[in-house]
Amino acid sequence: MIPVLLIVIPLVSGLVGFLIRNEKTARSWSLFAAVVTLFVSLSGLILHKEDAFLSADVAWLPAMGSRFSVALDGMGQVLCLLTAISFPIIFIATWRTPYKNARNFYALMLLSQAGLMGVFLAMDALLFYFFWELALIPVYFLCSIWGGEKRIAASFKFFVYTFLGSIVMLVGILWLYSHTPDHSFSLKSFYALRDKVTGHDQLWLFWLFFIAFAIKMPIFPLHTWQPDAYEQSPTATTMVLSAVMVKMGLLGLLRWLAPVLPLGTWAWGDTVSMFCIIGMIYASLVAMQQDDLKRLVAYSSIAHMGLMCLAVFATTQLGMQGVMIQLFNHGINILGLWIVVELIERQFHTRKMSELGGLAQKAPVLAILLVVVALANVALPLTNAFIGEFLMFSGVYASAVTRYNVVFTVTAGISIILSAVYTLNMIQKVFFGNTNTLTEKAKDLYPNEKFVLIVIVVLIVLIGVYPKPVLDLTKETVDTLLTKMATATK
Amino acid sequence: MNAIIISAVWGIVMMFSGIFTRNKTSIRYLAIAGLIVLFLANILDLQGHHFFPVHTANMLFFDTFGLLANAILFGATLLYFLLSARDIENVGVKPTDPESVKAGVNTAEYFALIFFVLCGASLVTTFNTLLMLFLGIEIISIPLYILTGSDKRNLKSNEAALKYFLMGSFSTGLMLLGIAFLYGASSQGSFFIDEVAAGRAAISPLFIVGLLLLLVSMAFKVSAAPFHFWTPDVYDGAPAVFTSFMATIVKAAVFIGFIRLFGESFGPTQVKWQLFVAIITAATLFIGNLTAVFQQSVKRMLAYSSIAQAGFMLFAILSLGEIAKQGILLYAAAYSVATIGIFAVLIKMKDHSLEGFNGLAKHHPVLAFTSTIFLLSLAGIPLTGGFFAKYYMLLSVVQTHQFLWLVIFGVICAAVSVYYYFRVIQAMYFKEGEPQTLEIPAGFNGLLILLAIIIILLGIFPQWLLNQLSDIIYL
Amino acid sequence: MNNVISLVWLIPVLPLAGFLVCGLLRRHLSKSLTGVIGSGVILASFILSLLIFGQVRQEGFQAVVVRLFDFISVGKLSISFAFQVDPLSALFLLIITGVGFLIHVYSTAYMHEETAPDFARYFAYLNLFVFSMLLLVLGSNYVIMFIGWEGVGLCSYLLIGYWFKNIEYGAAARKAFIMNRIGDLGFLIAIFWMISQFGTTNFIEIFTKAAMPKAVSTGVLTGITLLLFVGATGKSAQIPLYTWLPDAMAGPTPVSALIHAATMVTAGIYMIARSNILYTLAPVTQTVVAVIGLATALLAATIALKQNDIKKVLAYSTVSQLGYMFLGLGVGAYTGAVFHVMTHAFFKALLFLGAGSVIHAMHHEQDIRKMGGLKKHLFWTHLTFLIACLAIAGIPPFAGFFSKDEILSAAYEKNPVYYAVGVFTALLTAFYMFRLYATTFLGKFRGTHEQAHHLHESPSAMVIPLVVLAVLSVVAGFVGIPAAIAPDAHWLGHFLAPVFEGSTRLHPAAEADKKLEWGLMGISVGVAALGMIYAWSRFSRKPDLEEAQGFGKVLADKWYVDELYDAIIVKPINALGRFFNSFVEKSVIDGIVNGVGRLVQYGGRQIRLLQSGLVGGYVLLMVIGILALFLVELFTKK
Amino acid sequence: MGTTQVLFWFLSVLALISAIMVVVSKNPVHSVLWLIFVFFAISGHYILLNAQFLAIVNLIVYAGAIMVLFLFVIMLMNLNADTEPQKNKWLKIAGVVAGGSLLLVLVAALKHADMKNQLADMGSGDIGLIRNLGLTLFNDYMIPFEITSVLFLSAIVGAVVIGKKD
Amino acid sequence: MPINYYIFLSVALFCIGVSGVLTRRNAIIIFMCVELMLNAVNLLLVAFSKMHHHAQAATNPNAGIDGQLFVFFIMVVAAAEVSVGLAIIVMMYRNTHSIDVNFLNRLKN
Repeated sequence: MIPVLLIVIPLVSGLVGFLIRNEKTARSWSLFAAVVTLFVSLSGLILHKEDAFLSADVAWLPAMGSRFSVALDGMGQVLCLLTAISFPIIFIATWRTPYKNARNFYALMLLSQAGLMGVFLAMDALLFYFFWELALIPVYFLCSIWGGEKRIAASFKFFVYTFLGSIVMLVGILWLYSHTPDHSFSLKSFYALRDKVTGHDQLWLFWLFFIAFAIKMPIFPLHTWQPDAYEQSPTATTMVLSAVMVKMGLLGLLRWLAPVLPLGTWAWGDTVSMFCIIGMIYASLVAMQQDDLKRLVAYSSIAHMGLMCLAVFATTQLGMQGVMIQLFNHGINILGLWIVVELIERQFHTRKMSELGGLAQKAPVLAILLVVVALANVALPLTNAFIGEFLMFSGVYASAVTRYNVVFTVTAGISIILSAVYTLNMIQKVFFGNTNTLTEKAKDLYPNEKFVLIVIVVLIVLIGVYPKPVLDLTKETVDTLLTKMATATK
Repeated sequence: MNAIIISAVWGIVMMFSGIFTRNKTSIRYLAIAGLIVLFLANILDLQGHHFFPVHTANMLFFDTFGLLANAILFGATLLYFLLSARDIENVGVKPTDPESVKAGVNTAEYFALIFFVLCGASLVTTFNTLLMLFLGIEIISIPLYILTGSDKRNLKSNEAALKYFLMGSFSTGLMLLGIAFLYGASSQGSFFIDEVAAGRAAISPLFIVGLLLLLVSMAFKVSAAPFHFWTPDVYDGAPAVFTSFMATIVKAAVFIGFIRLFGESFGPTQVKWQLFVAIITAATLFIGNLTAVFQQSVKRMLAYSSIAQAGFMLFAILSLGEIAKQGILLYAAAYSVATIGIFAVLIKMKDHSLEGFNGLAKHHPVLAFTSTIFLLSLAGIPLTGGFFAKYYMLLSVVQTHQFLWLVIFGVICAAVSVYYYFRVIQAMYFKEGEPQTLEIPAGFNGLLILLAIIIILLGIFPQWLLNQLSDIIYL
Repeated sequence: MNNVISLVWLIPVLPLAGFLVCGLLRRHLSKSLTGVIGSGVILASFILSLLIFGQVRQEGFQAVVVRLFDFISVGKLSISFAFQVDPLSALFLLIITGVGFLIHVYSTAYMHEETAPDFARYFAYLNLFVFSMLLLVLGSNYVIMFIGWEGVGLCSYLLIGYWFKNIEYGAAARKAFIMNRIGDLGFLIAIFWMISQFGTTNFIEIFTKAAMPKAVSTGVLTGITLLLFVGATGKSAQIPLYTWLPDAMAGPTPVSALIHAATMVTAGIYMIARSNILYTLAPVTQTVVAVIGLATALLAATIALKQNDIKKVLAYSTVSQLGYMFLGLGVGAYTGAVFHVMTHAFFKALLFLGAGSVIHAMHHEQDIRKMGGLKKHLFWTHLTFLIACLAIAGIPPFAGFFSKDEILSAAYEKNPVYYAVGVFTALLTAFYMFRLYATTFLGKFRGTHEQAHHLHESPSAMVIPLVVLAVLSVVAGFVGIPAAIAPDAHWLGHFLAPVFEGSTRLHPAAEADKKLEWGLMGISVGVAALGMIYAWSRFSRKPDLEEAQGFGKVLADKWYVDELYDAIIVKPINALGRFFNSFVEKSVIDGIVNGVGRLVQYGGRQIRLLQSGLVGGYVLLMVIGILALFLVELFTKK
Repeated sequence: MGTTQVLFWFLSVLALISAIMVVVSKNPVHSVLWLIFVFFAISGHYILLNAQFLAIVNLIVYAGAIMVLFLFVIMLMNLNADTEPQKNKWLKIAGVVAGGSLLLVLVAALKHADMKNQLADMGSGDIGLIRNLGLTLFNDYMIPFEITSVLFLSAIVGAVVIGKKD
Repeated sequence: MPINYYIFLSVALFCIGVSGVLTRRNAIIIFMCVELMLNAVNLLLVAFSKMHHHAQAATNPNAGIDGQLFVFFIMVVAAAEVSVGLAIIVMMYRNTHSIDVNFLNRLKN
């Protein structure tokens, strides 16, 4: 029941949103819908923990062996919660940003939320693919209509990139489907295939899936759509893209690839890990050179996602748990960064760090909140990201599936240092130093912005200090995942 | 049989209607009425009510597959008539001549020809001998030559008609040579499709030659590369309203015939020709998609896109399974509806180039929105019928566990296709401009929305069509 | 009795509360209220620490672990948020809260020029620092320690960059943070290694497992300890990661006193002392630690010789003294090292606070060449500063003498070369400290008239901490009287013995040769006195005011180490980044992506040409197509 | 070599030469005339094969009606050799080469056909007689026969639509 | 007569027709060449028809008759095509005063 609601509420309210004439009403309506979704998600987390509430299964395309099957497992809970939290935060944070044709804007945002929820909830490969694309289309329109100067090219690059990846994945899904004995797309049938698909087939099938996920995450060298898309999108959309959408890739990896093709995952682990690490270092180095705030955050996100992917391939309990919790943390943290970027851009109409400076004098609250978020970005202890990165790194170090675990840990660890370099640089250039003519008249936060940033900071600290609830939530998922991945490697 | 006879008769009725009335509206309504009758008669046929118990000497075989295909074709034609019948009346009209504006030029004849084409199409979907296939294709082709050239003062239309005619008759020659060889190879000396490939014939070189020639000529008719060259020119030169018809209903009909021919007669010898179909498919996908990328005229782009779509439909020929048969019907339906829709919009545009679409979303949101749905469907994005169409095609090949390279190549081409379809969307939504349109009649928007809804329904519940289709699993 | 100990969580929580109150309400608190809250919470912690210290001192005390909650619990790995109370942590608690409290009090006066919100911000940072530092020493496992470890780094960053309008200060802060991070990476990897080796991060479990014979190979231990040491070099400013500390003097002077002298920089020593058993089991690491420590001590001392900024001299002296402590750790004199931490905390804090008082009086002038003759104007400051100088120079009976002597004698036992270098460094120390003293306080005043006019002793809130610390600098040494003077009088040694029990069992301290000890003591005192007297006599009359020349310039320019790092690390990395950003990213990766797009377009344009518009051409192509198919047929048949 | 053989070769050679002449003649009228020769030769073959009905129909429909129509159109347009501009020489060569290659390839593909023992009945068998054909045509081939009327109707309509001057 | 001769004769005629289509620019002549191709097919069909008759006459007196009937239909279709084709050519001639197929090449690329 709850999963269905999570998809249907944003979907329906988004469609209704198209019809609302008044801009303000549309805004409020979307916020209302997003908050309702959040409550539904929370109720799934707290009140209704029975399976009956957490899954739904309806006949959809019986002749094709596909069902409308959705369920909330631990990972799903985490990601749905992230999605559900993100959207109200985004709506509140951008409350003052004027969008022409706001109703369409908000309606499309809600549609993308529905798509994202669907991706996180789908337990049927075809349904998964459906939502995968459904989440993409609204975002494409959002970028292309409300984006920056080069929006058409950037969003199109993004679209073609991800579409290509996903359609290649479709081939993989079809291949697996055609090998299921019961001709079914259900996750269970796919898991049952594990021993039937030979190692040789897994070797190439792996890439059919992984490319789609790698593009989404993105993993070096398939990342070039990302900085452009982030830069050109309206920030609200960028938030969706980077906070939630990139998680689709990881979810795909964790739910649809690693347990389904464990041999392939195992065999290509080192190769992929290598790309992840190159990407981490590379993106960090490139981030150091950026002057545009959005691009900086974009590259930093690439580095972080690289680590998460690396941890998945380490196949250890520690690492997986780290990934699970980081799924949430990364979303929250980057959301905070984007909100700050959005506020700066709205006030000064520039994102160039070189044109800013001295904001800490004029907007101390913003500065403090940003510093906390930035510290979470560099994974300082007692922030949420530390928990995730600590677990992931220790997972990589303890990995038994690769011989290069130490090398991986150490080289990937360099990015910890580099992340400090560019993050502190950003703080320095934007907030410290003296004001200039542009930042002279800077204003501090409005209450709504303060509210969302405080929520984010509270979440950052709360999870950083007491991560147990989140860890417990995904414990079961991790255990099943590891069993699925492990039995085949023997 | 219902469909064949009624369509032929109604064609004659339409032919004569021009004598009795000069009022083009009544002619139009007559045509639409005829089509409804045709559609219903075909549905009745499907349910076992045969109006004309004619002795066919087994030359036609009315199975569910063929009749369903007919239903789809007629349904699509109905939508086509509803949307574009008014534009048929305007073909060849001289704006300076009030008489022709009022009554249209040859309106009745155009409708008659379309009915004849439908008659040919129903032959092609239900043939059981090569003779009927040949006749059906000719009955389709000859009216099309004329419809292509119907805008007589337009040199482009002239040129298109001439090219189409010359190349069409050339391909007829190839087809006949192929049929002759198959006849020579058959053991019994028969043209029945289940006999031509029986017994020792299958190993005879005559058979191979005949099969190849037949493949080539069918490939020509469905505009598969490298036999597609007529398509862009003809689609571009013909009046847009007829291009719409040619690119959708006619093409779908020929595909049904194609799969029928190869499924029934050459199914057992699949291994011998699969490679050729694979090559043709790859070439079609490649050329269609790549050439469409650079087109500046939307009309011509759609022509190339129809080649690219044919490439996908060829997957069904390649795999020839139950899935393929279901898929080709679904493809025919989804593709036809989307293309009819996008052409209906295109006809209303004064400027057929890409720039002509700039800023359409602002001035005509319904046109832009529905066009977007149609284009998304053509690109094969989920939630539209086009997705399941492509899905079936891919699945049918994947299930053969062969030609995976072709599937991958196909999906890459599909990604390329996104490029040119989205250029139109980009023009409509993200660019500024003052698009010039013709007068948009009342109800037109509603019909477009209806089409869009059909597309989306097909994209969410292909089941209602597939439920029908699942009956033909064991043909 | 455990009631007090179970309240140990209050010790860090109080400063945290202070941080939250000061930080959140900074716009609403008056300066005096802020000062009271900020110092009060530390005082409360100090009192609690005293109580706990009282408990720990009792005979037969066993280390107590107070578990608060599960921090990270994944599978078999369980990391709890727990505090460990034992002699070592109790001692550090005292130092941190005690010195911390004094510095807070001092700060209320020193920072009074700031606006109220900034003032509150300062105290919030300071409280946060104390909180982190307390976490660091209280943590019962490496992860909690690491939390504190990074926390102090953060606070250091915030406080160095406290005056954020100044970009250079910001750069110094960043440098400190990043260099610390490099060390932290080593620490982190060590933790990962320990997790995979021992499956836990708890001190007690790890030390027990490591101490079991043949449980863990020496190689593994060497690796882990070396990595931990990398962390220590970052935090405690040792070669090669020491260059941030002198730059860190950009922060307010009390901060330098607290963080960059008394407490944070000793975290590395604390960590190694805490892990002493691991180090004892890894002799190679011990040697490395000793050598690095000694080298740092010497290098920093040489640089200090030619510095003219009062705080810079003190900063290099801190680096140098830290080197001593590492030497002590490296030669196995853990008690000595901790002893030196304590005494150093007192006298170095005193030195910095004194310097702060001077700077305060001089209106933010830090160049000693523009001072001189301050003795007359700043009585208390001068007096306490002199005491501190004597203490650091190792003149008996001041505190520094005892602790330094303990380290040096242990070094002699290990290797006389260590001793020789150590003594030479002591000479340099005495020399530069008294150069500083003489230039600042003796001779004539060399500042401007205006400065001369305003010269005055600091307010009592600043003087009282100076006096308290001066007293401590005098008496603190008596807790560790060497056996040569009075057998069994080493109270600190007894107190800490349970902590180092494992190590001493492996390497029992050799029976000290009294004669030798006296001899060594004599040499070091003599050398120190020599340096002191020489410097005093030389600089009180004719201060060293010219720009350094020749070798002196090399020293004044800090051996060009910063320039070296810039050339071999910073610049190449930046160049690499630029290369990636402007070439690889745009031309290679994006180039390939766009290239594919362009290739498709180009292909489209070329293939379009096939569509020549000529029927003959079309038919020809069709026929060629047919020919191709037939050829395929003919060739595949065979 | 019997008479039929002689006739076969004669007619074959005649057909081939005439066909080539159709292609190479500059003057369209000549082409038409050569084409008529081909039709005659082919009709001769039909007779040899005892397909009298087809032979007659071929002459009447093709040589008689269709060719006259062609000739009529050509005359109407007043075409002669000069009206056709010279086609690109290379394209021409390419055309001939392509046609020749097609022949080669087809022959190559067919030469393995084991048809040596398959004979085309000559002079015997009466399936080609009008009576037999007619009987089959109006029984089994009723449907296609009727269907062709649709074809003709559409052709008529088409010719009217296209040919009408308006 | 062995069927091979007929096959090769027909194929040769067919290919001559194809060459004609390829080499000529006059629409009418191209069309005539297509007619030539159709005739080649007709001949082949009749030959095959007699071949089948020869093979099966014993069992089925009407064997092979389908081929000849097919030829009949081809002739019918050809006649229809000619009427339409010539109409198109005439229409083009009326508009452009040329029947050169390359004269009209507005539609390309």
